[in-house]
Amino acid sequence: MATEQDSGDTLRDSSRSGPYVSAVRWMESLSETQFAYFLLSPALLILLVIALYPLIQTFGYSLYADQLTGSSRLGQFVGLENYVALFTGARDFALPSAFLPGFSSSFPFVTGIYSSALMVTLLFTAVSVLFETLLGFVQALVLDQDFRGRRWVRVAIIIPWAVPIVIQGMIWYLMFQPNIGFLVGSQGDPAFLNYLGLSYTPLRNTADSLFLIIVGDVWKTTAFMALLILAGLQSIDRSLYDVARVSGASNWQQFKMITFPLILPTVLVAMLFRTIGAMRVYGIIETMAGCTTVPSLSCLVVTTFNNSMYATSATVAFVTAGLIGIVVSVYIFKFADAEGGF
Amino acid sequence: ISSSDGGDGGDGGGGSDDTETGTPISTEEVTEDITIQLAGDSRMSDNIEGIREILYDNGLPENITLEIIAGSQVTNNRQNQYQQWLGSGREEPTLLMMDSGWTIPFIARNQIQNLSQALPEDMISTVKDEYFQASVGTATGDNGDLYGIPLFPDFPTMQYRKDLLRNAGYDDSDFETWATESMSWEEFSKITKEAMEANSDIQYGFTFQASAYEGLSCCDFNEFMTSYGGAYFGNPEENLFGPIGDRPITVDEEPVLESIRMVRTLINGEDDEHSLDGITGNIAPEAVLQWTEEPSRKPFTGGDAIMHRNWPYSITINGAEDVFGEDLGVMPIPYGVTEDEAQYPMTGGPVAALGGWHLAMNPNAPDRKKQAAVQVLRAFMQPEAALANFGLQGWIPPRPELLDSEEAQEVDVIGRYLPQLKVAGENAIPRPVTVVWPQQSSQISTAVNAAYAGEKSPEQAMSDLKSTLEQIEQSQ
Amino acid sequence: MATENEQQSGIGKQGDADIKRGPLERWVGAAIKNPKRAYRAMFYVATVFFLVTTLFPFYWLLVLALTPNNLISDMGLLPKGFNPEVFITMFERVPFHLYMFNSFVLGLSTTIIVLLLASLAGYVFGRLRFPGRSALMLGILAISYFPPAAFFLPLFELFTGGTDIVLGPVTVSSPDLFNTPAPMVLPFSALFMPLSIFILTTFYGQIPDGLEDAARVEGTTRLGALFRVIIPLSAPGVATAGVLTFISVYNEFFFSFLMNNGEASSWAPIVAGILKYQGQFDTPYNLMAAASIVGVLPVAILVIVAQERIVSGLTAGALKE
Amino acid sequence: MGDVTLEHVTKRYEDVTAVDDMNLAINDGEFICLVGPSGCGKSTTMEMIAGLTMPTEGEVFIGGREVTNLPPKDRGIAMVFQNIALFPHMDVYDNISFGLRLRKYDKEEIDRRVERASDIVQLEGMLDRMPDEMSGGQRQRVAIARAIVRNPEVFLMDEPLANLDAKLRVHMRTELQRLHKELDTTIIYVTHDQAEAMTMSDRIAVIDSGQLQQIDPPLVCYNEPANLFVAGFIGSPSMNFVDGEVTEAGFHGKNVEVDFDPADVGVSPGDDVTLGVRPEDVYTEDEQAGIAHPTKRIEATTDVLEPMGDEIFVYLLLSEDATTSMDDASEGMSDQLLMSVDPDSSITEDQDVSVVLDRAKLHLFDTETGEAIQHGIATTTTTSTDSSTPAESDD
Amino acid sequence: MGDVTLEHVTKRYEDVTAVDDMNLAINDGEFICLVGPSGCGKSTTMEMIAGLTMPTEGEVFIGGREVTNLPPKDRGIAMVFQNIALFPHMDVYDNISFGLRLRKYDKEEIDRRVERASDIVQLEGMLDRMPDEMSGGQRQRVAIARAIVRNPEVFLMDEPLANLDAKLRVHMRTELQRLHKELDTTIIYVTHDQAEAMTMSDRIAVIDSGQLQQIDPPLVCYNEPANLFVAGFIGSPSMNFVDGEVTEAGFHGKNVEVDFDPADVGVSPGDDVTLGVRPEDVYTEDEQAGIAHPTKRIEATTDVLEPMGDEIFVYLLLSEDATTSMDDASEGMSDQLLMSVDPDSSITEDQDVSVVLDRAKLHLFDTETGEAIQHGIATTTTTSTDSSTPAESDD
Ligand SMILES: Nc1ncnc2c1ncn2[C@@H]1O[C@H](COP(=O)(O)OP(=O)(O)OP(=O)(O)O)[C@@H](O)[C@H]1O
Ligand SMILES: Nc1ncnc2c1ncn2[C@@H]1O[C@H](COP(=O)(O)OP(=O)(O)OP(=O)(O)O)[C@@H](O)[C@H]1O
Ligand SMILES: [Mg+2]
Ligand SMILES: [Mg+2]
Repeated sequence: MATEQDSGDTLRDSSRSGPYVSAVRWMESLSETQFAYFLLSPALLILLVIALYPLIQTFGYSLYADQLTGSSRLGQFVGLENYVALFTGARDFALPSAFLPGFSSSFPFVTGIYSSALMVTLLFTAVSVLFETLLGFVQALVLDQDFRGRRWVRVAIIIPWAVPIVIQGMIWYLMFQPNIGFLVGSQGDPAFLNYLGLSYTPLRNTADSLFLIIVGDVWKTTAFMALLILAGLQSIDRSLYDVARVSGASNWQQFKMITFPLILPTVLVAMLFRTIGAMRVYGIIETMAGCTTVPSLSCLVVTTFNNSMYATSATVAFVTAGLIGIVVSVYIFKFADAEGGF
Repeated sequence: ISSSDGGDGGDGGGGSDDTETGTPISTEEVTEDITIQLAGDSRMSDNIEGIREILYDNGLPENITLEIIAGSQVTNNRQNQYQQWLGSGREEPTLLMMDSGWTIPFIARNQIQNLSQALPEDMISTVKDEYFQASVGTATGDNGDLYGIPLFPDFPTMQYRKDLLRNAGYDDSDFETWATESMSWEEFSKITKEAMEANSDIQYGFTFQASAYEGLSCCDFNEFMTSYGGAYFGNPEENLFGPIGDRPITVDEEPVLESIRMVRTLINGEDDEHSLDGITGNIAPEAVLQWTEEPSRKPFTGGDAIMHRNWPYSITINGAEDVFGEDLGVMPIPYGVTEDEAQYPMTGGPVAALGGWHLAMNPNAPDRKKQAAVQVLRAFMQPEAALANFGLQGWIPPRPELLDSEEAQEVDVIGRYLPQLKVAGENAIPRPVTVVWPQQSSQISTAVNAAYAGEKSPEQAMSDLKSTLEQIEQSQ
Repeated sequence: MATENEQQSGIGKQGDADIKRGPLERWVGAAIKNPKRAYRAMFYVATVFFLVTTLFPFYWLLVLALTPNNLISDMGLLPKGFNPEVFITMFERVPFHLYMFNSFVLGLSTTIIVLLLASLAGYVFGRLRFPGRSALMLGILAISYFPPAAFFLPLFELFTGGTDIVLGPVTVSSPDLFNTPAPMVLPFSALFMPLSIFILTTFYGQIPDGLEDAARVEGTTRLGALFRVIIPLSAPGVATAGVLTFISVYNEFFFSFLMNNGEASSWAPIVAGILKYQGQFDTPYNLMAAASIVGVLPVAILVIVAQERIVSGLTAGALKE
Repeated sequence: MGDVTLEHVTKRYEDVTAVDDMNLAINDGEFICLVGPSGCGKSTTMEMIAGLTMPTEGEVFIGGREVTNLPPKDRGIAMVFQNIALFPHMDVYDNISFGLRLRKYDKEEIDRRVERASDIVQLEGMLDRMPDEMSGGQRQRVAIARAIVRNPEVFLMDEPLANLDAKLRVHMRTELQRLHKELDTTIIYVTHDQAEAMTMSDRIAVIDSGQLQQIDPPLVCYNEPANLFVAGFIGSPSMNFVDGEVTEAGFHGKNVEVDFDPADVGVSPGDDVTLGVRPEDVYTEDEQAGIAHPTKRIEATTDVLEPMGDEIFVYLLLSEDATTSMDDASEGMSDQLLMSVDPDSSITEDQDVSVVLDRAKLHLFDTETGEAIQHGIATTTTTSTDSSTPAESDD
Repeated sequence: MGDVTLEHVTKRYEDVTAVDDMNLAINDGEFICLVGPSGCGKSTTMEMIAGLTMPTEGEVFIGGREVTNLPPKDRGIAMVFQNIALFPHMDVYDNISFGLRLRKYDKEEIDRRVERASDIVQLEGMLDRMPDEMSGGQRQRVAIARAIVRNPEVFLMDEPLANLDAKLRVHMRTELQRLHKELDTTIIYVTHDQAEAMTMSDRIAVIDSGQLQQIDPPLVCYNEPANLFVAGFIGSPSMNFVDGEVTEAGFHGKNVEVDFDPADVGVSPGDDVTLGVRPEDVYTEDEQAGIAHPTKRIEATTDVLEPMGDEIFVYLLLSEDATTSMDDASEGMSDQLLMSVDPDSSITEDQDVSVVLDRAKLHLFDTETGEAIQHGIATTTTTSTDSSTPAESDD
């Protein structure tokens, strides 16, 4: 066919010139490693300037003393003293007060308030991530089905994620505000949840608040999980299910042997980032119950920041990041398995 | 500007390179057209036309235009915003509306203009001599200089339902007495209880705010405590605004404990383990422990409560014709002990926590703008302007004498309650704002809330609090 | 092969080893035995459950919006009073549409930047093997360990002209970008990028090599193959990363609160607008609720649009392998 | 048991009818090949038997039971997919043992069977490879192993050997046949390889455009095709067709004439008929000796020669004005004829030759309907001695 | 231009050597078939030529230029992938026109070419289908169209016709050949179909275990295989091999003896040699007339018969104790022999027959090295008259 000479499609093609062509040629001539770094450069550049640079600066801050008077933000250089103070409990007075004092000594390297904040945060993280993953999984499976009106169901399920935290806080705050919301009553007139053990002032009660905050967070953030897992499900080659079905797999077996392993990487990414997000929880606490009732790690960072204790704030931020790193390393090992080389 | 280069390892030291905030500003009129930005709130920005009119009527040259940046009303957000703006030496805005509760930290950081040095003497002396003293105190630096012009003060009062109390046998003569002659907490609780019994369909007796938030430490608790003659740092006249680390911490003193017992009695009744004798119990719901202003106001406005402690804004709401109108009664906050019985000056009697806002000036603003800003400040300070703003925005005039004026009485709703406000203003107690107050405040509110809730005994809570406050004091 | 009798095989003899199953399996198994109906029923129950739980708070928000602010106390399940004008009042009190516009622009531009850069990075991490890969990925991940406050001060200095940039002999101070979109979009891009990079890495990594090969033989460059084949085929992942990024930006309130003066004309976002309704003490919950409902609408629309991509499992029919 | 029946099964996609009112009865233990042109609906038929596609109309029975709405796992089938579809996240061992693990076989049994199956497909030692580390043929063999490792009632195999080399294919063929015998299962097998279809199947089902054309044992399909389509489709290279007319004397085409009595073969003069003859039934004069009933000589010129090693295909041009168009040779063009000759033959290109056709191997079709009229046209003078009995099989 | 040269090209995956020191010189305009068993490295070789896989060692040249590190798009190639690899998100039109659109052809030109190509692959009217709405064969045709729509220097086609039916395959074969002629491009073609390889290619390259075994014109490969591997691989069914020893008298196998003078064929008595003979060169006594130089008679019993339509394969057992194992027939087992006979033959199963081999078509290999020693063993008394000249082509 097509006997006419077409110069567009031959080796000669590569001898064309022009800046675009030569740029393309240059790019294609890079080795795999060079090419990789070349493509990464814009992302790395922005991360370098907008993320790494400030982090280095902030780390610098953490090596100074707080300074509340005078126009300088920081006091004199104190090296790692802030870190020591934080871990020995010597800085507790500057942080929102303790949650469960009994936990003070249960963490080997952190004492006092910091350990209670850590406790709150870990509890929040473990419970909320667990439920978000499970519910998100089920939601994704539901959305993966073909049924009439599913586009609306999908929007409905995803939409909580779109609610600003301030508003979410308001919604829940009002729902659990005695004399406003109907979910909490008073001694004379208990509401349904009070019979289940909810106190009459749940948002001043640390345990109740934590519970409600978790519920609120699950409500909002399950959508994040569902969305990602749904995307993972959608990317599975449907013909694999045909094979599995013909091989005799029940629905459960299809899920266990095909669906699950194939979306595991996606689920891990979703859980990884949810865990990181949960470890940094702040907004929903502040808007629902306040950092004094449920002090999380990020609460400490923000509170000290707002109190102009920039050095302490930086220190807490770095310690928090370190703790997150430790927790998250679990995933990294899993991820390495699932992805075949992380 | 190099206010925060500690990260470079350089001059993080002791604050020797303070920005010059004290240069006198020329009071000459600016001739060219100029726009002044004022960081205010959304209420102001809604009323901007009216405000401009007031200012022009009060001598602001027409070539100066005031513009409002409507900052967030979540007050500690705004504080944070200002910290960043002033801390990094931004030129805008020229004027900033600052909460009397956190102006002092800005003074301590040299981040706002020293008005005593920058403004003409007549303006300064007017403020110092004629304004509510408590307000002025919260705009004054260590050195006695003035850094902010009080724009309006705020004093809480006790609101009540005349109609309900009538059912309990009280009448207008009682109400008239109460308006200026405060009653004791014993009496207050008894009356409330009576009213509750007389109006059995009313759910709550007394609603106030005791959530663990700034409002508790600055205001509600501060009022209760001070009304019993207690204080945070000993003699308020001497120690309210410092010296940090060099003042006694007196939160564990008996008057403070009594105020806590009083509240516990109000909530839990007389058989509470730590009840206060003489107080009639069970008139406040447990819910106050998680209430801030609005949630506590809702039941009152909704007709579910008899007594309600709140700021003047709620008088305007509750006294509106379609709510309670003339049936809304207002009185000063009850007292625990009289002034004479109290240990410290400024304590005892019908104290009212001080709120309100100041106008401060950005020292980094260009001179032209500062000049123009002075004109704006001057216009705001005019008595006529203050009264007009009272009518327009409900800003209580910052000079006590103005509360006696006819114009003030003509203001809708709140004009009916000026005597009560005046009493409150004269007995106002500021919160002890210093640079460490934010830290102390959250510790105080947590501790007090816990004590109110019965999680700790008053003694235990306050002695723990004392040691924490001590550490904070010493950390500076 | 295998002449021996295979007892379990054959129609209807699947009753294999029911004993060893866990409760969930048994439950699923039972549902399967009673064909489709049990399954459908289960499915509808789940759907209704999720609909109720996710939508109820919105209903509550609507109840709050329709109830005049003064009557908001002792609320039940129905609005006390009916005040639809609130949806007009909210625009009169605050130029809410401008805040929505700002948030939309911020969200959109961040999403575009993030998707673009994260696509390149995702391609690299997902499909290329090179030294330093793991270290870089871990490094990028580590950025998201830090609370936003940890980035704030230096960035504020940088974006408000407070940082000196040394360019050889000359030192210039950084440009003052306060009240512009840049000091929000840039930090958002950096801070939300790790998530997108990881998502896209996973998705791009799963596209069979054969398709990229085919595109390259047809004459695309490696990048061309990325944009013409890999990205379209990863549409669910890309759309999801985009939606997640957009929504995060749309609702962000740390940087967007501090990087401008809060005015609609200064690119302040939707949350700033919502908070504007609030007075010093009084909080018009009804207005805030109305504004939230309105504010969420663009995202709903976006989700409706994006989901067409999210649910487009496209790899069928591509390969014989 | 493993008998499979399709009753009036139709499958329509939006605008395409993939399978059209198919009736198919496959006996238990039978080995059936489905053949037909690309896109004729073979895979769709298989999928409906497997339960992966729901018929738009009609019913499917397996083992006498209606299974139209039964899920695949309850149908007792194993299938090799045309698109292979290995599980990308499992190594070869896991892929092969998938069905066994589902049924919770014990470890040793699984090992034994996997080893056996991987032996058969010659993948020993590759059990721990991942699919993307294998060649196309290796993957296909894994797919086969994945199916044969189980012992279902019915095997469905959709072009299972397409990517294997000839030698391996022969090997697999024998293995599959052995399997078939040993397990006594029904096998439904799609193939494009004529040799496969001929050697392996008990019956061949020829499908065109979603419709079943003929289902018969291989040699019947080959020797007695039911219609023009089957005649042209079975056999490679394809049968030669010559369009013509029935005259009193017999068949009259443009270049070919065959004498017979129209009444004998049930046609009447004036009918449009098509004569079919396979390339191997065209002989040069030299070879004429070998056949009992040659036709009249046909003069021709050789055109292209295609040596295949074991035979040579010779394209003959029958008339002067004929053009070389190998492609259309089989479409009833009367100008061409394809002939297969011995590789030792001295025939060359552009050579004039006379050829004869074996009358016993001639086929006569109704040009219009395509239906077969007669297979083998004995001379009027001779009694029928051909090995195959003429029969009207217009299934 | 389009000549392709591989120099010492090796491709190793971790523990697998897919291609092993391959040297291959393909001339401009040549049509080369790569054949070899599954997994021997054909696809890998193609991928290295295309630039999709980087050789571990060695260099690739196209048009005289070293292209080892050039990206695929600059190599002037088009490729049909073994795994088809259609873009699933594009309809047929977009798939086919992909390369043209990349090169910014104008709309009409694209339309024209796509139409042309879809005509060739007989996909008219399906241009707006999505890949998942097509049958396997249709997809494969799209893949072919996608490649032929462009005019590259070199076509790489990896089993492009594997999923097509015989008739379509014949059609595509002619079209590809026409294309090859018209465009004068180089075509490198992988196929498992012997007929394809024989009819289409200028030369066949036989690969085993990543190593090139022989590259020669089809008939040379068929008639003069360079070694045992090629002999066994080319031709279907496969050549019969009989292991034996050289004696003074000639070849001595278990059941087969062939007389010749060892000196004539360059072997010495005592050497282990393997005798090869293709099934079509085994004759029954009746047919013996047709050949010039038969061997001695061999007594045998027929075992299985495989009728193929145009011929019948007969499996012969040479000794009493032989077992039926069709599978191993070609592996140098001296007990079996495969023979192809005419379909008219009256041969039946389990019948005693005597067969002879055509001496001119015998092949002698060194059993140890597998190298061919001699093709065609003329009798000592007769001068060589076979059509093919014996040659030592041990490339
Ligand atoms: N990624 C890989 N990792 C390891 N081994 C591989 C990989 N890809 C291919 N191989 C091996 O390389 C050898 C050659 O593969 P190739 O695909 O070239 O075979 P082929 O000749 O095309 O076979 P087929 O005819 O089956 O397609 C095979 O043995 C295969 O298993
Ligand atoms: N999802 C679909 N939508 C529309 N048409 C389809 C779909 N699937 C298959 N078809 C059409 O149905 C017909 C039958 O397809 P099928 O796969 O059964 O063919 P086949 O006989 O297996 O062909 P091949 O030999 O090419 O594999 C084809 O024409 C195909 O285009
Ligand atoms: Mg098919
Ligand atoms: Mg291959």
